[in-house]
Amino acid sequence: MWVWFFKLGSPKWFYELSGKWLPWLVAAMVIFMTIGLVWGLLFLPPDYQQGFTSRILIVHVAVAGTSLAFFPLMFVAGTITLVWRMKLADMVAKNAAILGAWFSFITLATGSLWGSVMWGTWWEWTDSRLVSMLFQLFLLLGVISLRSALEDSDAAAKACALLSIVGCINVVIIKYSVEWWNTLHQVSSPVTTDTSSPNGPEFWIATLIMIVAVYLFLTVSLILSTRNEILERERKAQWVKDLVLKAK
Amino acid sequence: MLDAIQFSSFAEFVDMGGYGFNVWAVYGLFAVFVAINLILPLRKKQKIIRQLKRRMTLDAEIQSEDDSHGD
Amino acid sequence: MSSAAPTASSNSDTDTIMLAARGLFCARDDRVLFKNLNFDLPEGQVLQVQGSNGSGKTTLMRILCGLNDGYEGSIKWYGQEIEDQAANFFSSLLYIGHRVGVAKVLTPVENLRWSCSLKQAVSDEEIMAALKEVGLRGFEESPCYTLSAGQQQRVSLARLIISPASLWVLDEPFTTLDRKGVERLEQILQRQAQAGGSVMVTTHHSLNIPELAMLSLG
Amino acid sequence: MSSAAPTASSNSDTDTIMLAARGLFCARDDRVLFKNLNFDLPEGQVLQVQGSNGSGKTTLMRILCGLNDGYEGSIKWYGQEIEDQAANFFSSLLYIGHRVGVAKVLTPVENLRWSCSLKQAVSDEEIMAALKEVGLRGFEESPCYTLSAGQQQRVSLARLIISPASLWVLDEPFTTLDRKGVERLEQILQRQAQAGGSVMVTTHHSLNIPELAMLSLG
Amino acid sequence: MTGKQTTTSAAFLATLKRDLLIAFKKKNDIVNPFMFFIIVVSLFPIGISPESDRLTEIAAGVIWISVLLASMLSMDNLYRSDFEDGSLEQLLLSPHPLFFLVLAKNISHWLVSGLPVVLVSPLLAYMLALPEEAYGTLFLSLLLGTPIMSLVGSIAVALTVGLGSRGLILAVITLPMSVPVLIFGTLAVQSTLNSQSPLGYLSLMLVMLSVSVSLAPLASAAALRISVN
Amino acid sequence: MTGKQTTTSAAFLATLKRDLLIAFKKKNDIVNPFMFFIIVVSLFPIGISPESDRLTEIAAGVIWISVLLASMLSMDNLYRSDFEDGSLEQLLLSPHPLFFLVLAKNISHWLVSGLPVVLVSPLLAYMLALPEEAYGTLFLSLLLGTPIMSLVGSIAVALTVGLGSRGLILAVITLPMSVPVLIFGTLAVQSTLNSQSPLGYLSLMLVMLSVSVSLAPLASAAALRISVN
Ligand code: HEM
Ligand SMILES: Nc1ncnc2c1ncn2[C@@H]1O[C@H](COP(=O)(O)OP(=O)(O)OP(=O)(O)O)[C@@H](O)[C@H]1O
Ligand SMILES: Nc1ncnc2c1ncn2[C@@H]1O[C@H](COP(=O)(O)OP(=O)(O)OP(=O)(O)O)[C@@H](O)[C@H]1O
Ligand SMILES: [Mg+2]
Ligand SMILES: [Mg+2]
Repeated sequence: MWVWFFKLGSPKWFYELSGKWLPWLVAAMVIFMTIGLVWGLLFLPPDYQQGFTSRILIVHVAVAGTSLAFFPLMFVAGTITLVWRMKLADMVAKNAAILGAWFSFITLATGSLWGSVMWGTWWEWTDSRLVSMLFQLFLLLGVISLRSALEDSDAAAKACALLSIVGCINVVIIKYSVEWWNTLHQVSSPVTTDTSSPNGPEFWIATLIMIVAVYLFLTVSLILSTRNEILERERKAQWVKDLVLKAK
Repeated sequence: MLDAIQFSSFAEFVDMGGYGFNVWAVYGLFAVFVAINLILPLRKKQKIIRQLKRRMTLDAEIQSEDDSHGD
Repeated sequence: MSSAAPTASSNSDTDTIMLAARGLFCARDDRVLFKNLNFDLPEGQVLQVQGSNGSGKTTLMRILCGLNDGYEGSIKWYGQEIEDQAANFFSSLLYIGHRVGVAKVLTPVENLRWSCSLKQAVSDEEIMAALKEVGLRGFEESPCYTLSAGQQQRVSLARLIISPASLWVLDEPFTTLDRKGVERLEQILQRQAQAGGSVMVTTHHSLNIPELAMLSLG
Repeated sequence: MSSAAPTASSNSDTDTIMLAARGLFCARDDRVLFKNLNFDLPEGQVLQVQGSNGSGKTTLMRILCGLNDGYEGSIKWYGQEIEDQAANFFSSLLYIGHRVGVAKVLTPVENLRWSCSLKQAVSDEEIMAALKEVGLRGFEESPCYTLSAGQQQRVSLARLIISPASLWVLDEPFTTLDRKGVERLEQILQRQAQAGGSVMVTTHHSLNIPELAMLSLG
Repeated sequence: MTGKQTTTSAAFLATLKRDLLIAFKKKNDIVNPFMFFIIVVSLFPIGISPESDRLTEIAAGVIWISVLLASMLSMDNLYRSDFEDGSLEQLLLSPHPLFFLVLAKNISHWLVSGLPVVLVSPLLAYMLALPEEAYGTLFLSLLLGTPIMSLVGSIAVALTVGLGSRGLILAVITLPMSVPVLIFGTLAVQSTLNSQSPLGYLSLMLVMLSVSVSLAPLASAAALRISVN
Repeated sequence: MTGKQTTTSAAFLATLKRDLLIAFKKKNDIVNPFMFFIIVVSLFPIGISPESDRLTEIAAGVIWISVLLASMLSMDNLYRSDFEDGSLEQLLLSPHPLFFLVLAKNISHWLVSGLPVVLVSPLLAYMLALPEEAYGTLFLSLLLGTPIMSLVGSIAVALTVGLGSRGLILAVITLPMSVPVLIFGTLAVQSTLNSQSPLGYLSLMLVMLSVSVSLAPLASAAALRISVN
């Protein structure tokens, strides 16, 4: 177990292994994404209440659900960085923060586009999901800006790891406190966030496919950028030099 | 299978039952988002390799220069 | 700027070894500062670390003090890894770096009162005596921002006089001292060695200290 | 630490006097640093300002450059009060103080590009050549925070090589330089003097420069 | 070699004393957060509306947010000058557990820059026409909330202590984290205004405070070690 | 002795370029004021009330005050690192009029930290439910107001550049000075909301801007000379 664990920590090993996996992951991503999108756009029957806007929802829900994975991911990576000093964990964490900010932003944007239909407004402070997602975005941007502010890459790795751990705990606290706070405002709110909307089973299958597709996309994108990070940081290693010479 | 398509004309498809802007904006955003986060890393890889190559030739030059000075 | 050959020359092999470094390796931004660096610091020894600008002297000193962990190799304190006995090691260590650890708004006395009390109990008399010895008589109660560069350095050097630490690690303590200051500091270092303590010091001067050992980096 | 006797000894009286100070007086916090200080700096002269820690060397240098106006007395530039011809004086002056004027995030090249362009137009080739001369080859594009203390000082000294200024005022430029660096800087100062420029420099070293004049404070 | 080693509590006290001494010498460390708080609060009647009905509605929120800002922005002093003059290295090289030394610094900082702000808050509550019955709750909630923010902020300061450009990045990192404190603080005041008991919220804040006292200094200590590296 | 003396405009441009270069290298100088602004604004719905009717009332004031704070707090970077590394002395020893060099630094600073905040303000105006018709006025008033605050703030930064404790003292000095800008800015928005023309207020701000451009750099230059002394 430990042998495997530390082997995975070796950038070279990861680079080679991920190189083997990538084609399969990409293929799976393309298949799921195509099915999801085509089904979503062409075949999904209109919801009797929400009409064709339920097409928005399959994208929104998939992205929103996936974006909740980032802080836990960074928590784990941060712990590995601090405890086992594994460089690979930091390379993943660095790109996860950036990708996570993208995901949060797209969640907010698609949510707003949906809200502008359902609620007639693009933004609503009385919805706790919106507010806590906004603050998740802020926390991620905080991690990114700390990384860019710190000059020494080794110190930046550890500092960001620590901040991610503290931030992850905070995301949870923020989520619950915002939810609580919000239930107190529900009464006077013009908006009711009815999560149990009457969508058919077809909707949920399409959503499920999209969720798988988006998770695959997350994995592929993260692997691609981590591989870049490996090339940059290991540029003095002989295997990278050989690799560069081989590349056209 | 084709009868399961929800639209009878392209115009209807574009209109999405009156919510065309929102639906297409979401799908467009999503497409851009996915594309950017796949294409940027790929392009960056090219750039890194190009840079590393240049670096290696430059290092070799400095090396040989230093060697000739040493003599 | 190149990997250093391990060149520490200790004066007598029978002494107890206080600090022993084995196979130290450190690289920053791909440049190897030193590799396979070995040296012993016996009790009663002053060891001058030499090397050109950017050769890694400061880095080495900070590594020894545990302020920098970007290295490989082993550092032992009386035969045991430092990490296993940090509190023990830290209470025997006194480090003065490029930044001397003198708060600008406080007076010399107030500064010393705090920085010494991190390690041992000290009385105001001891502090006053030490300040006098480093030539700061009359400045004991002036806030440190009114002192000149060399005078601020002298405040931190007063800690040497008070300190019972057996290992001193000093990074360029001579830079802004005038000639008298340099002589006095040399005497202080010598006194420490005679009392059985040890000193590691970086400087570009040539020190006037008998039985000085040298460690050259790049 | 006492009022200094005016002791500048110029080597030849026939030279044109570049800078002349008469009756300088400065006190800080009631302590008189110097009073009735007179000296002449002729063209082609290197003048070393000496004195113990806290004797007022830094203060004097800053007064001469107009960075400190807490003094009395007159300072003349080619026979005319400096205040009356500030722009003129400033374009012939190059000052490097305790803080060397090197922005940490910028690279040596970027730093020099700006600080030189405050006075004269300079090309990147000149900058690269100067950096090479001060031994920073290979560090031209590293951000300055990755440089060691001495390397940062060298960045600022590269300005000496580029600068056409006829008066250099250098406050402890030798502090963190290694031996080779010290020698090279001594050569640079000498070259400036031979070309008819002048230098005022504080240091606690004894400089290896022929026809060096001395000014002692306290 | 005279002198005997100090106990941890002596080192704790020496550090606390030193930091208080520095604050009293600089004075600005004490006066500025306080002044900043008053000034920011008084911008609101100018920027929004001077009518007391309107002010009543926003009073609690404005005071809480201003306290938050004052407290975040005053954090900057916490380790900065120690880092710059090298005292921080000396702290890290102490044989005593860093936890207590960091805690001493945090306590001193709160006494100097958090407490005065809390003490003056009833006055500003009056100026913003907050109903009288809420003064007590506001005061208590601030008394519990400000140390939490100091302790959490301390982590961020410790992480950024080596940076040239300051202030803002600190706020950017810590303000989102203080949302829960803001929520419970303002809810406590709100519930008093609605004639409900604020005790639930206040005790929640007490829990948060005790958790941060026991964990945050650990994180700050780790962060300091990282920054000084 | 090669090289010929530069013209003042070349020195101006070199200084502008250098400061922009530093900002783009540090990135945080650009991103942080912007982030700070957004975060502070979004604290208000949480602290005061999330309901859009209430938010509409406070929107203009909250945005203006947050801009003010972001702009004040970002000033800290303006001369600080130059002072610490000695570049400021070099600036003062330049043979060119300090007025232009200081102006170059101010312009670069505004471009980097003022402008982005102004550009994002309509988005936040929407989130705070400000009526649409006021967007234009809000935007214009901020566009005129932020450079004034930068120029005035620059004087205060220059005066305090040698101080250890930062951030807050700056805000304490400059916030009161920027009250007139705040008043005219919010009045302009208010009058648009009341269907009156905001032109009077806006032109007043234009006058203030031109006065500060021509006078503030002089004061800043003098202040710098004093601080470096
Ligand atoms: C934590 C992040 C989020 C998650 C997990 C999430 C998840 C979901 C899910 C599962 C639904 C479907 C509920 C249904 O079946 O009707 C939904 C609906 C919706 N989401 Fe999100 N969402 C998140 C964030 C956001 C954000 C940030 C926005 C807006 C900016 C937003 C706006 C909406 C809207 C307007 C709906 C429709 C609500 C309704 O049916 O009345 N969501 N979201
Ligand atoms: N801001 C100040 N306020 C009051 N006194 C000051 C101030 N700055 C310096 N002094 C005093 O002026 C004296 C001279 O300081 P200066 O820095 O010129 O000395 P120096 O000759 O350069 O010494 P060193 O060799 O240590 O650099 C010192 O004794 C100091 O106490
Ligand atoms: N933060 C950093 N990131 C990358 N490289 C660094 C960093 N700090 C120092 N270095 C590099 O490490 C090398 C050694 O620096 P160090 O400060 O140890 O030198 P030094 O021997 O003390 O030199 P000096 O005599 O000038 O004080 C330098 O060449 C420098 O480029
Ligand atoms: Mg060094
Ligand atoms: Mg001096």
